[in-house]
Amino acid sequence: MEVDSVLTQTTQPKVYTSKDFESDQDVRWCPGCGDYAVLNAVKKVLPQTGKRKEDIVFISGIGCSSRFPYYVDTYGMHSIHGRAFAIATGLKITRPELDVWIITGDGDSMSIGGNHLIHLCRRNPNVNVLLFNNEIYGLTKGQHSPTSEKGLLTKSSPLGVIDNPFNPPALTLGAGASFVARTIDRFSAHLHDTILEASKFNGTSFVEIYQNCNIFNDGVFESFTDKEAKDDNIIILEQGKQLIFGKEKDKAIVLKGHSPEIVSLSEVNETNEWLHDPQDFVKATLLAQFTYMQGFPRPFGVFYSKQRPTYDELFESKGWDADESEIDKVIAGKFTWKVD
Amino acid sequence: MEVDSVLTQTTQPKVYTSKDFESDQDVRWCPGCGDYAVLNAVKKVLPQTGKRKEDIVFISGIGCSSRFPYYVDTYGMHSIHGRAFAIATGLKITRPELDVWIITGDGDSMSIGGNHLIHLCRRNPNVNVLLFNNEIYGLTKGQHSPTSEKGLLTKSSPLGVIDNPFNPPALTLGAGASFVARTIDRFSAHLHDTILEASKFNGTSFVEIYQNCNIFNDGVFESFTDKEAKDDNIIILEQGKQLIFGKEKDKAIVLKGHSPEIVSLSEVNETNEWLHDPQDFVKATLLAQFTYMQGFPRPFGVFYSKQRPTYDELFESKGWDADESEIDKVIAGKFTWKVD
Amino acid sequence: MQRKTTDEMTLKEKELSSVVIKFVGDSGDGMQVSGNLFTSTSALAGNDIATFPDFPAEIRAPIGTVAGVSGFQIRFGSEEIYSPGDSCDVLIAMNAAALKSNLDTLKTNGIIIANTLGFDSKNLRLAGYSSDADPLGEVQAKGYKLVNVDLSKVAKETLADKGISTKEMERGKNMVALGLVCWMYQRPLDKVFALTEMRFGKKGDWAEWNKALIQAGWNFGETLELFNERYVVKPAPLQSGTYRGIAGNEALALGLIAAGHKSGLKLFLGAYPITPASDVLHELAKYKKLGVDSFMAEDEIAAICAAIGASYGGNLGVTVSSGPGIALKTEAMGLAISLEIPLVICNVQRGGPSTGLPTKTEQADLFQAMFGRNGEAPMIVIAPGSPRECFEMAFEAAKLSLEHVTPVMLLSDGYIANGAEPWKFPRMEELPKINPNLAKSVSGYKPYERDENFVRQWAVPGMSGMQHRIGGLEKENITGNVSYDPDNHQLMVDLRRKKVEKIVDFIPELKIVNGDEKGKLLVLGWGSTLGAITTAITDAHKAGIQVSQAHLRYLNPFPRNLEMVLNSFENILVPELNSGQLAFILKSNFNANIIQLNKVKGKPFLAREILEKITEINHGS
Amino acid sequence: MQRKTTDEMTLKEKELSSVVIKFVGDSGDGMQVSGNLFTSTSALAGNDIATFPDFPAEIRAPIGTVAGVSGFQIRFGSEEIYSPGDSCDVLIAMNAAALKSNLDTLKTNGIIIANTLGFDSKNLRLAGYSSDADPLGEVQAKGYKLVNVDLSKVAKETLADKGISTKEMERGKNMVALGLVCWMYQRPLDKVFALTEMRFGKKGDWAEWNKALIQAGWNFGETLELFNERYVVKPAPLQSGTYRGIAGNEALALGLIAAGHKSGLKLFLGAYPITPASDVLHELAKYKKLGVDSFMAEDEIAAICAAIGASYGGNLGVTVSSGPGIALKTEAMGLAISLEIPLVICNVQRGGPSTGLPTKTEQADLFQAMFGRNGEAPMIVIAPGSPRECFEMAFEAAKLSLEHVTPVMLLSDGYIANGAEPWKFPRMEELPKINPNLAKSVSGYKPYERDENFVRQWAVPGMSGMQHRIGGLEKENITGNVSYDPDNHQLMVDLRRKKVEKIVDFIPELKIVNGDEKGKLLVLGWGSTLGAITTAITDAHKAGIQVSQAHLRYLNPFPRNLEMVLNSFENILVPELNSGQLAFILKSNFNANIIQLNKVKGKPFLAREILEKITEINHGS
Ligand SMILES: Cc1ncc(C[n+]2csc(CCOP(=O)(O)OP(=O)(O)O)c2C)c(N)n1
Ligand SMILES: Cc1ncc(C[n+]2csc(CCOP(=O)(O)OP(=O)(O)O)c2C)c(N)n1
Ligand code: SF4
Ligand code: SF4
Ligand SMILES: [Mg+2]
Ligand SMILES: [Mg+2]
Repeated sequence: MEVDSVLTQTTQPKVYTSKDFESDQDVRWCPGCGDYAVLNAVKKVLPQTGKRKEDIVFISGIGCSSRFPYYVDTYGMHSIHGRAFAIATGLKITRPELDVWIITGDGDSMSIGGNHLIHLCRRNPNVNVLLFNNEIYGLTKGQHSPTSEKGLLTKSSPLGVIDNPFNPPALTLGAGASFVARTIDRFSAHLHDTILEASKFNGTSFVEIYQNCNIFNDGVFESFTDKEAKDDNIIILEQGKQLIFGKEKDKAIVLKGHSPEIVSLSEVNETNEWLHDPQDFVKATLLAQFTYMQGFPRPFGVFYSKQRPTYDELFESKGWDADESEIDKVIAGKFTWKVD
Repeated sequence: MEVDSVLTQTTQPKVYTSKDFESDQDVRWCPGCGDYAVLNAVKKVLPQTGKRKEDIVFISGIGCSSRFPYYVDTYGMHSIHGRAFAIATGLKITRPELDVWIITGDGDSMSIGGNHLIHLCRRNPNVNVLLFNNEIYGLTKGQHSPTSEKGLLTKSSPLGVIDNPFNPPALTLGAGASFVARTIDRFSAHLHDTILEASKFNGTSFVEIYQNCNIFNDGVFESFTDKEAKDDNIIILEQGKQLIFGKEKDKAIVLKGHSPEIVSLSEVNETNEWLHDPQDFVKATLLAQFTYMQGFPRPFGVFYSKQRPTYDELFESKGWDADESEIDKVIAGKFTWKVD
Repeated sequence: MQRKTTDEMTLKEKELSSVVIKFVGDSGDGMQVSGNLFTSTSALAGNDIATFPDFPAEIRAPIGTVAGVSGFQIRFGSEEIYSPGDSCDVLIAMNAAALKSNLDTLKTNGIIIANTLGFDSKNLRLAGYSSDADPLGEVQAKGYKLVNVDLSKVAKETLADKGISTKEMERGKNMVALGLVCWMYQRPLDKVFALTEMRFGKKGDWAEWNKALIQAGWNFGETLELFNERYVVKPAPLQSGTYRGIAGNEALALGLIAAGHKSGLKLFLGAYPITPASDVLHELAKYKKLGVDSFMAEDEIAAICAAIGASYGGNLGVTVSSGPGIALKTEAMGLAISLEIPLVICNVQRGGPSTGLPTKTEQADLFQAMFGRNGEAPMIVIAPGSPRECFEMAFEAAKLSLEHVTPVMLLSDGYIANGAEPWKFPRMEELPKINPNLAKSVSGYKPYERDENFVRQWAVPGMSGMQHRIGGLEKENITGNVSYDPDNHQLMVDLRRKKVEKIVDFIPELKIVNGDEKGKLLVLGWGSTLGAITTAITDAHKAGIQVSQAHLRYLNPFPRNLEMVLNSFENILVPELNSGQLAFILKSNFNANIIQLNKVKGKPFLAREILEKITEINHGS
Repeated sequence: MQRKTTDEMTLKEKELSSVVIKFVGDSGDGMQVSGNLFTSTSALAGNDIATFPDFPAEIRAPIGTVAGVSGFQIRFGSEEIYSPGDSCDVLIAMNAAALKSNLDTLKTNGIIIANTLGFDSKNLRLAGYSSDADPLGEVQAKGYKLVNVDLSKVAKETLADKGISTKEMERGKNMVALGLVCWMYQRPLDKVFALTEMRFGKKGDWAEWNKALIQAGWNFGETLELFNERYVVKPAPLQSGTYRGIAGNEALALGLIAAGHKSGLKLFLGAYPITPASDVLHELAKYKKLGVDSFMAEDEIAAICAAIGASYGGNLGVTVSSGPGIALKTEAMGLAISLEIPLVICNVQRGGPSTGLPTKTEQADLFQAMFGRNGEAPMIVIAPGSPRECFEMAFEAAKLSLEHVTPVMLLSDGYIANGAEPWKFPRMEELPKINPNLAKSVSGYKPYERDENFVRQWAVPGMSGMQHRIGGLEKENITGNVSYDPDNHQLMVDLRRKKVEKIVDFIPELKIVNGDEKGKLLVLGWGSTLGAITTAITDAHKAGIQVSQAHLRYLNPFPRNLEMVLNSFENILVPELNSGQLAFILKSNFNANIIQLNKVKGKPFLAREILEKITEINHGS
């Protein structure tokens, strides 16, 4: 086959550095945009995936964030608004050996692309989704998005947003996602590690990245990054560890029956202790609920990670095992007759 | 205004019977189809809503089930595939006094219409969704749907379905639904009561109705309706009651921490007792998970029901409060000049 | 009832060159089975054939009602057959509803074989007749030949001792009808039995029982004085070779499979079910084991996008739908055009606008195919003229798409999708190789560099050293980088157009297939009207009318010689199952005297309708 | 630097009939503000005006780069102004990148006012000049008049004692530039100050500071021997009345508001943001308090469907988008056509295909508007020719839609959407009443019964006794029940077409707006090319060329007299910002000698380009 013959010309896996993934295009985000941090993190993660550059593909939709593929020297497609999931699915299931990344924004993925996102989650092909959530439409200059908080004043919501925002981890878990995580542009190590972990997961890994749009929604995530405030407002999820937070690391979240409760660390005991277990769907669901629970810190890290058969494995794409004679048989069908 | 003047000609609310809602069209489902039962139930519920016929609207997509509007003597639109949610949203928020029902199938709502469904759930306009889930595409003659179970052999899946099915209650809860219930065509009282309760709920009420397609997927729900088997396979949710099931009503589901467990009734105690509380989101999520949990009975009834402001209230549609002079001001804008 | 053997009576034998019969009954009556078996039998008898199944509207209506009637029409002959026929010689009506809804298709003096039980008072009522109606009496009064047969009774008698329920026994009536018709047209029983075995297996009760039922039907004809004629339809002068029966959707699927294999690329179908296109998905889904990938997506947008993803990955990406679904794919088609990647989009057209008439045929999506995208977005458009041409044209669509690295739209329709005809199918070795224009050398790869045909080289992920990024924004010529440059935009718009126009060098010229190369009248059709037009032209020639025929299979670009062909005729009659879409396009492009013949009834043309128009023009000129 | 007062020098004063100036700088340099203030000032001075903002591509590029350049072009004159001008008399360039990307729009001998600091080595590098380049030297060498001004320095001096950072002080440089230009064209300072107050408020530091900056700029002109000329542009002979400035998108929104109010129906907008259409949503979203409902949907499909739902409920449903979004609405448009309900679909066109050139203008969606749906799905299509016509035509779209109970497509584009001109806006009482064809009497209501104009009566939920069910399946004539009947389908297809054709009785005839009623050459435009064509025609007339002008605002159906108009001219020149879409349609419909002039560069026509073509044709004939 032609493709194969060209493909086999390729070289063996190489050892790359982050710089190897720089493309020849000028990066055109606004100075100060959170997108830069994600680009840097991804360029650091890629050499660790063990994949050859030519086997990596970034598929994006439309949005500021969706310009991403232009900036990495791999294969890439800047497609149409909301459809990266579907394009990536078609690519991954026919070329399962490729390392497929989906880059999307909160509008791209949860507004116009919502259907494809939930179907991706239920099907679970082995792709990585990086959702740049800036709670705003950047590229079209500042309309509210499905993750904008209620009341937000934007060009499209001059009286304040009245739509309840989506809770991305809750939505994807509800849709059957097998890997759900959250990170933020400003925590570069956490960002890097979360993306790395996502890249290693065999199945659809969904990473919500809080990303500051300093032009149209500056500071939405400030309470999670502000030196003073952040410790009380965030909780870092670590496998097997308790859910502890607070400036003094003195607060913990425990389970009272099925209800999460904030207690002081000293009140944690055997019966109420909550050790983070990304394999536990119910706990993941509870963590997702923190997003909009008054008084609860915002969780960052891997909410859920549980392997199940991937769609590309189940799809079992293979080449033409058949030779022409078998195709001949199919064309002839079951009933033929002769005319002399 | 013209519309108003015609509208005010209308009569006062009447006392209707089910028969008053019969339209002049022949019902054209296959003999034996579960759709008939739902039609009957709805026709019984409508007189109890206290709404005038002319204030009731059924909007459907495309599918066998979506023929529904033709069969009720109210206003109705048999729209296009998957879009009933969006059409109903536009209708309800501009005419909040109307009683708007959405009729959809599992393909219509969870395949092509998935995005509109989840957005409907998060927005929460006061409409009623009846999802006829037959786990198959009826109208197009038997392809697998997003709720078809894995392995199902259909025309479109001759090797068996490989997609993980959606779990409709889980998906809608994840999307932020405020009312989620499940019922089944064959339990006519339960069907009736569930639809009635949904109709009374102020907000988006989502009702998944298991509906037998006796042509293309006959018997998928047999284990829930079969006289012998059903008691072990289903659990009827009743507010404030324990989750008891089994032919002898001897089994109960309890909570061990946050994990549901099946125990014999005698093992229920104060610490593990699970009383059904439709206001409890976490419990609702757990119930939704039973759908695909090995060995657990399938729950029927109201999983979740918690009021929050509806979209139509927040949207606050009103007529032209303005008289022409105010429009004149808007047209003139802020800066004008005179030329003599 | 008095019985005689054939010997005792004088049974006339009449030779016919072509016959149309239609099996009609309730959806559950097995009409498609009888029809198909009769078709195969006639094929083995050497006739040329065309068939058309006539399904009820989507939802199964209550038994016995008009809405639930299912039919199977077959025309077979000793001459070449181009269409399933305008009207029937014989109607096999299993119930009153079947007769009611099909009587208008019966020829004057045609034969009605009526299944007695199907005309009882209950069935009359279900069919919507008033309680005092006597439809069978009426048809006789109108001069139709009525043959009342209690098919159910024969079936029950035949299966009496099999230990099955009466209801099950009665299910055999379609086979009795088949046997009777086989007797009428002297189809060899051994072949019928062999076919029955092929269908129902050699073992099992029904395999045997069906044969017994057919035999009973045959005997019934043989022994009963129902008819005073029996017919002979001799073999047709078909080209020698091996044949099979083929419906358009199946042919389309097979054409894609063949193209995939011939190109060395994997075939990927992204589809979402929609009448009348779903069968292509069903068909392709069967061949996973051969390497065919089919994916049922969540909607039509995801379907085409998955196909785009697959194409991007170096596969032959295909998507199939019908009007409303194609409408949804509009934006993504634009992306494929902008990316310049291979993609085959098949539209099995149905009645529109909107949901329209899902089970009915129409050619009204030509405008959508040609013009239905934002921006300057030209696309290759081709259309098969018959079921078997669906194979060739699907193959051709894939070939053009892969070799010119650009999307191609194929327009089929409900009529040829479900209609069937004999097909002297090709062997794979007879088909041309397809050479996808894949990038060959690594050095200095530029994604939008073009060859003399304006075709770019196609590099796919996995090819080392050719990494590049492409998208739906305007691209700089050669490099493919995003470009807002005004002149570059003009250049790219022009290049994309020229690439499509250049296809003219790779497609056949338009041929006059019937009649003279010059003259007063050319009938120019496209797509599924081919059969009806050919029949009409043949009839016109028989009637001594000078008229020529040409059929467009390439709609964008048009064949190079189209202008010359049009200029060779005084009048051009363009019959279309729409309000004049091809005519509109022709008028804009050429200076010719275009006469439209349009029909938007969800039904194919009758040959007669076209003949009448030809005659009218002939008289007028 | 030697300073003189104006009195001391001999400053020539030159009267000009029309001037084009362009403020260009980095996105953050406040060019839109200066431009807008200068525009308003010129309006108050009685000039006619046209403006066009020239935004950078979507994402803010790093400061100082070519990608980040933002411009504002204004043409003002003592004569009628139809377009913002082909080329500039004066370029106010805040940095090297601004000059680099705009130099080609400057007239030979044009003036460049260069902000000194913006041409330092850093800025030269950012603009992509090589380290030894001297662009300012070069432009002088080429004969441009270069005026170097250290605007930043003036700003810093002016704001020196205000206690703000240097960076903040420098932000004032756009106001200095404005003051300087006001001096050049003798705009009355008191009016400029009043406008500044309107914009920045009367109170607050910047209100005062801005005035000081403008004064400083003025003084700078006054005291410095920068120029040897100063210009006078007298008031234009405008119709008397009250004016405002208006951009197309704003006008479109206002037209819809007016139409809603005039119809007594609530205006509902379902929209999803997309460049360059988003502003219509932003604009309408402001007027909730007046009863305007706007809904930002999850995608374009939901947006149009919500509008359909709103229309179904008896409102004026509207949806707005651009090419790719319109593509997505295709299927739902078909539904609206099949339902026959009012719906206004606005397409603010941009460069295509696919994502194309989002911020650039184009007219390439005409085909999509006319033909881009499955089935026979005709729709009314109209197009405004200028920013202010967006008001009238949006009003007209709503009127036709409500009174004929059918969807209407309005085609605007990025050029008129963002371009602005003075507008003698109407008072509400001057506008006609809109009479939606709502069902009036209850008895025997039949949803698809039609009047003499083929218009059905529109009953909406809440109307008692008129309950009915409608959908996208083919409907029986009069009753609206689902019908698969062949003849009914033909009838309904024909009726829907006739209804649209009948609109011809309700639209104005095409007028020759410039030139003779008969002759050798007619320039026939549509949409946003109006201004450039009018300028070209005016210039042609000045040059003594006989040519006439007509502008199509109704594209489907065409005005009744179009054929007659076309027949009155030997040649018809059709300039379009596409590859010839209107020309294609005209050719199909009419026998006329159509000459195309096409430009697909994401940019409007220059009047010069059209004039050249006119001249060429004039010579040729
Ligand atoms: C079909 C279509 N609809 C709308 C648009 C306009 N559009 C471009 S990006 C965008 C949303 C961007 O928001 P988000 O996805 O959050 O990305 P961000 O820019 O914030 O990174 C929209 C509405 C488009 N390009 N295509
Ligand atoms: C845009 C579009 N795509 C596809 C179809 C074909 N279609 C009609 S109904 C249907 C699915 C029906 O399944 P479901 O929603 O489960 O309804 P059911 O018939 O089972 O009640 C499909 C694919 C269509 N009418 N329109
Ligand atoms: S607009 Fe916002 S999201 Fe977009 S590039 Fe600028 S800062 Fe980033
Ligand atoms: S096909 Fe199935 S769902 Fe449709 S009407 Fe028949 S039984 Fe009901
Ligand atoms: Mg965003
Ligand atoms: Mg279904």
